[in-house]
Amino acid sequence: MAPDAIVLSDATTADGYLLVLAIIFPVIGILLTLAFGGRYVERIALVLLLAGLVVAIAIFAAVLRDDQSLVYIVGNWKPPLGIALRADGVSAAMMLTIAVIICAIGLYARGEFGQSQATVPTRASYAFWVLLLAIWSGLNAMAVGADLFNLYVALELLTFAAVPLVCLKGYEETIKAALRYMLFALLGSVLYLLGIALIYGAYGTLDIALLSDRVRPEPIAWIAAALMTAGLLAKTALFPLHLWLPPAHAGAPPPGSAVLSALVVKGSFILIVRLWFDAMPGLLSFAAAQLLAALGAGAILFGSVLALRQARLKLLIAYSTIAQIGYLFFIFPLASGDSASTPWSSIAWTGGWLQLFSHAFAKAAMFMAAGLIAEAVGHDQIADLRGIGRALPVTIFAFGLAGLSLMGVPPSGGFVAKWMLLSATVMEGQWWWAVVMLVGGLLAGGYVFMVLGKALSSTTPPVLRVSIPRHSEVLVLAVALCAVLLGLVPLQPSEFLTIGRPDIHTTALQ
Amino acid sequence: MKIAIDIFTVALVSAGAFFFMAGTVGLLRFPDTLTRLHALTKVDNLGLGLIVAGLLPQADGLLSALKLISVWILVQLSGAIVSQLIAQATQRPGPPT
Amino acid sequence: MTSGVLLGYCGAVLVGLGLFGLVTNPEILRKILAFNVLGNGVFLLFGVIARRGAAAGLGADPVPQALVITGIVVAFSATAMAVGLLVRLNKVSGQTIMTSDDPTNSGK
Amino acid sequence: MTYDLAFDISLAGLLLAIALWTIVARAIFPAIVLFMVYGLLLGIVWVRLSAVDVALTEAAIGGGVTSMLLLGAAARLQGKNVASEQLGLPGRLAAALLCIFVTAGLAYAVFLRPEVAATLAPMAKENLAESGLGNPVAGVLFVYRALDTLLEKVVLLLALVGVWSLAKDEMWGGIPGLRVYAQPSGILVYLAQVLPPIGIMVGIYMFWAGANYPGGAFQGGTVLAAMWLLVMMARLQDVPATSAPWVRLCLVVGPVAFLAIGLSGFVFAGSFLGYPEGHAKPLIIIAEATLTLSIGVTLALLVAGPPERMPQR
Amino acid sequence: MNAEMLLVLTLALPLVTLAGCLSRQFRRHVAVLLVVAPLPALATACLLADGSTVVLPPALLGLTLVLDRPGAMLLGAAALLWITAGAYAGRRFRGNPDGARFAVWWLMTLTGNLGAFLAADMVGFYLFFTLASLAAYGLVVFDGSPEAKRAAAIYVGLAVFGEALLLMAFVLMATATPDSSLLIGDAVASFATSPWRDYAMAFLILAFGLKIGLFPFHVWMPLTYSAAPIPAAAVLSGSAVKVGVIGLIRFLPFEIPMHNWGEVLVIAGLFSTFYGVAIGITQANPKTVLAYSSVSQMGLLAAVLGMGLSAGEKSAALVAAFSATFHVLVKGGLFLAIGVATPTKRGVWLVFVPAVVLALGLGGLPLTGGALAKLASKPLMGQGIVGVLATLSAIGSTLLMLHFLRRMWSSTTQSEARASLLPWLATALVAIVLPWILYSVVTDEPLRDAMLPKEIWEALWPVLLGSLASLALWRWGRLLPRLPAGDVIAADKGLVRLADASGAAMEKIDRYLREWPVATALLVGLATLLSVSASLGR
Repeated sequence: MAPDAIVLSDATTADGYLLVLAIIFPVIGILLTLAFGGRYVERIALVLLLAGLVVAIAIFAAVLRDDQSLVYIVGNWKPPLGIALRADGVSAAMMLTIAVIICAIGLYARGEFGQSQATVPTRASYAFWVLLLAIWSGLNAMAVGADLFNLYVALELLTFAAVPLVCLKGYEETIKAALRYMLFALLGSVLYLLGIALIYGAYGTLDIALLSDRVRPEPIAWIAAALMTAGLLAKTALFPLHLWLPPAHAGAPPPGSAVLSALVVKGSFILIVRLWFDAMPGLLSFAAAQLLAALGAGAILFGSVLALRQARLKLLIAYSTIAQIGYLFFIFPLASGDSASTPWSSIAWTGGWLQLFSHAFAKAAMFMAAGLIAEAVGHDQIADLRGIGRALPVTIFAFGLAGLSLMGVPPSGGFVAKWMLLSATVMEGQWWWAVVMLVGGLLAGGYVFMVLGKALSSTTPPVLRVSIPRHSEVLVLAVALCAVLLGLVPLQPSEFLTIGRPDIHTTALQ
Repeated sequence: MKIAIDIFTVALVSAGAFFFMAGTVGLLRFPDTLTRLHALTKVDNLGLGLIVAGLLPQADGLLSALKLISVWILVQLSGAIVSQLIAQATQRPGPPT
Repeated sequence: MTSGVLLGYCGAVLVGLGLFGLVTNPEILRKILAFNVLGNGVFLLFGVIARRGAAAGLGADPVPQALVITGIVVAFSATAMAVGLLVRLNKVSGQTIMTSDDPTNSGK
Repeated sequence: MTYDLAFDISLAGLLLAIALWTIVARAIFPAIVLFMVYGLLLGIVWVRLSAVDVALTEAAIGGGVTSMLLLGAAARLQGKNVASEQLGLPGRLAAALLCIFVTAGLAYAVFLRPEVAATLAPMAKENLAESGLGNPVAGVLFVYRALDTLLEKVVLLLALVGVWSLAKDEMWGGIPGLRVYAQPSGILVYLAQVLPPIGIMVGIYMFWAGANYPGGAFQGGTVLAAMWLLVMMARLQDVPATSAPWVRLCLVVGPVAFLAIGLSGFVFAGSFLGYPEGHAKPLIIIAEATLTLSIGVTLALLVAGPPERMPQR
Repeated sequence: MNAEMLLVLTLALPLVTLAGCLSRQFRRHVAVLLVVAPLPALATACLLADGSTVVLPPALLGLTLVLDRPGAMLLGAAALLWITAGAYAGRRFRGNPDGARFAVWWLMTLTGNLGAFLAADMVGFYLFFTLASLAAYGLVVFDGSPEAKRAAAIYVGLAVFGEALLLMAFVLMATATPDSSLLIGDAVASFATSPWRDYAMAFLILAFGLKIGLFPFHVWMPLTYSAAPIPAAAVLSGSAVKVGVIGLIRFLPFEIPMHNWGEVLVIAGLFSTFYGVAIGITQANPKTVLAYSSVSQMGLLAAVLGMGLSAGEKSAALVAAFSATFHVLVKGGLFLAIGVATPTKRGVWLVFVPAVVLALGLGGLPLTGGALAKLASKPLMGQGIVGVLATLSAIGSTLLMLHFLRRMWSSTTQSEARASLLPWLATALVAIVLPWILYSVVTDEPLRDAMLPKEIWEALWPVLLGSLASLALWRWGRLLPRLPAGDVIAADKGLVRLADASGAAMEKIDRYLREWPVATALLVGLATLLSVSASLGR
């Protein structure tokens, strides 16, 4: 087996401290709001959102400049004993996406959860801001974590922040949904923990970089990897483990739905990729990759068809999330193939991540738009949205843009991602995934036009309960435009997403 | 001398163990709550007491001996009080409010 | 077979038991209970690995022990939150069991 | 076959029997009581694995607080509608087969031990001197993997926020619905007066000893939590409103101190969560002391549940 | 004003107008500007030299725009039609609150339509192709009537399907293209070496065939054109469809003869040529009749291109573009004519006389563009069976167009007040004149060949036969069955029911999978499956 799969950078790099800040800033916010009752919760949160955005941009810039990943050795205790934080190109891009979306959602949420100093802090608004910060901290920790157990804690942080967000409204259905989510996620994390135990027992370290050259293709590794993956799939809600997602994402308050659907489910996905491509390179067999992608295909078909059959807008969007998650799993067979020297130099690698980013923006925009619509008309029954396009043109326009990105229509991140994944299927000769992708696009077109057709129909618009402030409409449009702007990425494997990854990909079986 | 102490210990500990056995049988076989409580408290009191007493000579140093005794006392305290509460609970219907 | 391995098997069985409870028992509180049993089984495996790694005069490898302690805290927090949700759900709807939900009528 | 092994076998057998019982028991109350016993036995198992720190934690949590939580919940739940959604026999059989299969797989995984056992014990031991701690587990928790510990404390607080967020809107910031005795019997009051001093002493001792011997902030904090709950249930002290400033302060003081020390590491130790030469132990003690308090309060409030009434004035 | 700027302006002006619609003030008067938006395109087509190019900066997707001969011809004709139809629409929607909504869709379709004629790289082409197709949805559904909704639903479904096929085709071509060039030229050149050439061809022909309405993908045409408002129907049938034609012209590798694919095109084309006539003569609504004649005409174009492909004849592109250009104006004009047809009042001469000329022109009436087009394509069609069928198709076209004229005469209800004759007359005039100008550009034969008695007779006798046939149709026409517009698609009820049933089934499965015990069991089972599959090795 080749010496090292990941360049073993075991020294803190110049700007490494930024990684700590990315995790710690939101934590500070949580502690402050807990200490000071929460009258200032909104302002504390907004300040820290800004700080976090700055940090994320700084990290992105640093990685771009140095053309190498940032590393931080916590407490100067090197792995295996200590914990390292690493931000490669993927992490940096991920964190930037997270930061932008979270900030947008934060501004958007001021409408629903904003509080003026006079009012005493209400339950929902207080909880929302704290949970939003916690989610951000957890996501950043997921993005930069390099130690499997540290990642486990981050994963739990994420879950514990996501679950209360689901039932913030306190309706019976939302509580039920939250409970299902909680229990299923717990089962998932237990399986993940089980895998950690086996891995530590076999290889005596949990550091991803160290593992990458210790792991051998042997039963213990297979069992561990399978358990961890299954656990993470439960949290990613990949078909057929999606039982909790539709009610949870449809029941949460709009800003919550946006962050859950756009970001939270992706956290565990990053970890799956790290597991198979970084921690256990070469362990990903053809069969396993095909299995994962097959589940993805199932997700695309079922998610899209079910989305077509929903009567409520938010449920439609939730099911479309299930479908869109499916595309991500085509990374495994398409990037691990022979067409490229390393998985990350393959076009599928770039395509997969672009799909993740663009879907994050598009889905956030969709849920935010749905929130505005529901606020304006008091419901989200698709059948009764006739003519809403007249009342909320900008919102519907944003929804349409996001929808086009989901369909994979240019210019949009969705199109670029789809193009790349399709060409990867051609190169790998795995045409069956291409068929699924095309059908998925067709169905996506179906449910997007189902909504737009209603919204743009010429009948007189419904009377609005409340008038929607223009700035929040513009905000939604801005998020949707981010998804469109991703369409300007050139149609080639991205250099940036390979930063911090080795030139030779050691397959343990060689 | 050492032998004697050991014999002493063995004797008392096994006696204590016997009381535990008896108490457990009582707990399982007795008809109603109060009588079961009776069996339990006996066990706590005598069984544990005997075992602690038997172990005392084995303790190295005063501190650990004190620890042993304090264990016994604490169990006494909680055991007695808890059994009291349970007894009261049998009078009142339903869980405490 | 050493006692370490034995307790390892014990842990494996606990996992199986917990899983069974979590899957089959419709009562939510019992699911939570089962989840705890399941978790204990996993922790026990950690313990066995720690014991296996006894070295340098230490009875067991401290790292897995530390992980387990962290794990126990997380598991407890999870239990607390799940119980909170359950009690609230019961207060709102009088339910104590996991019913199959129909998304079309969830949320508003 | 040695006596140790015999003991372990019987211990394991008992443990599994009780575990099985808790899972299949018909009613909920016996199941929880059995779970309590199971937790204590598990503590012994941990001792057998010479992981005394874990043993203490498990006994305090598994046997103690968790069961308390579950009992409280079981007492509150109304309207048991079990029969309706009971899984059919074939389904249960299938599930059983699946679980047996999983158990077999894990047993196989346990059976596959590497020729050289993987361990970090030597490394952990030799670096321990720098921190001045004597207890390697504490070393891992507060020195090598301090970040995990910090984040885990955040998770704990987050769980509390989550539980609070389940309150009714108008009850926000109110008093947790801990079930206290309307008119506690004198004997309980007596216990609540006598036990806490001892308990608090034990708790403090636990974290203090934790630096060098088994024990630590979490175990200590659990004992404190138990004592406080006892006092509150006996109405010796009213349950405080969740918005009470001192409560909030107690909640965050530990994590804040820990975080502050960690950040100061940037300056003095050249690394986040690093400790400057020679000052490691006192700093860790400070962190642990404050954490013990915070953990105690957090656990107690988690058991107390979401706010249910407003303080009447 | 240099070439680049003009090329950019061609697309920029419509987009700017579109952006203007964000302001309410502007929106109120935008309907009037529909005439202006296509002007730069016309200028581009007339003024710019063949092959002038502009490469846009990466911020604009690095699109490459090229003006080549076929592109220029189609662009010019399209621009003219968009202008005249725009004038018509502007008049119709002046002061109408719905005018803004119509204008938005109109301008988007316009942008996509013009862009497709200019795009020289695959991404750009796909972008404009998609824009044109999807934006047309808004024009079709505009009336909001149930028929319009159904037509729009079917249209958009097929359009998205076509885009999926096209995307696959492009991906296949791009993957085979060296040094990841996205230029159409390079991609087509790489057909010679592409390992996936046949797949690519299949997807291309399917996608563009769907766009130009080859059987059996023609179903959307009658529905759409009947449902859309007059001006929209005019630009859609006249101009938007040519996006598919230019696609075939651009992407078919004429340098590399591909006999079988060529034959496929010829057969499919000729079949829908006659199919369109056969169904068309059973239709009552003049709009529908015109739609079927489009099916027929596009089929003939496909046949021409097919012959070119199988013969490796490069001139086919230009010839096809020529007859397509003619068709743009005729078809668009005739739709406008329907709008102004009021046999009773003054309009009769001004409407029907030119209409007759244009209509019979499609049948190849001597001295019309149609005759020139047939003349130009004759060498390609050859004297074989294909040539004969092509000639026969002229009879069919004549028959169909006379049927159309009769329907237009008898259905005055279609005509709209306030519609002015001017746009129609302008279109008609250009349609008659333009071919004579372009003919010499396309073929190097001198124009007077077209005046030779021999040629005139060869063009005339099919028209005469067609006229006789139409007399027969007049006499016994009522014996024909009345087929629903969109013939086979009338079966869509069944399809819908099928889809609904399968959807319901999937819903049931989904609900089962989301049962707690099932899902948890699946989770555990998945873990097992994964570990097994991981153990299987590479």
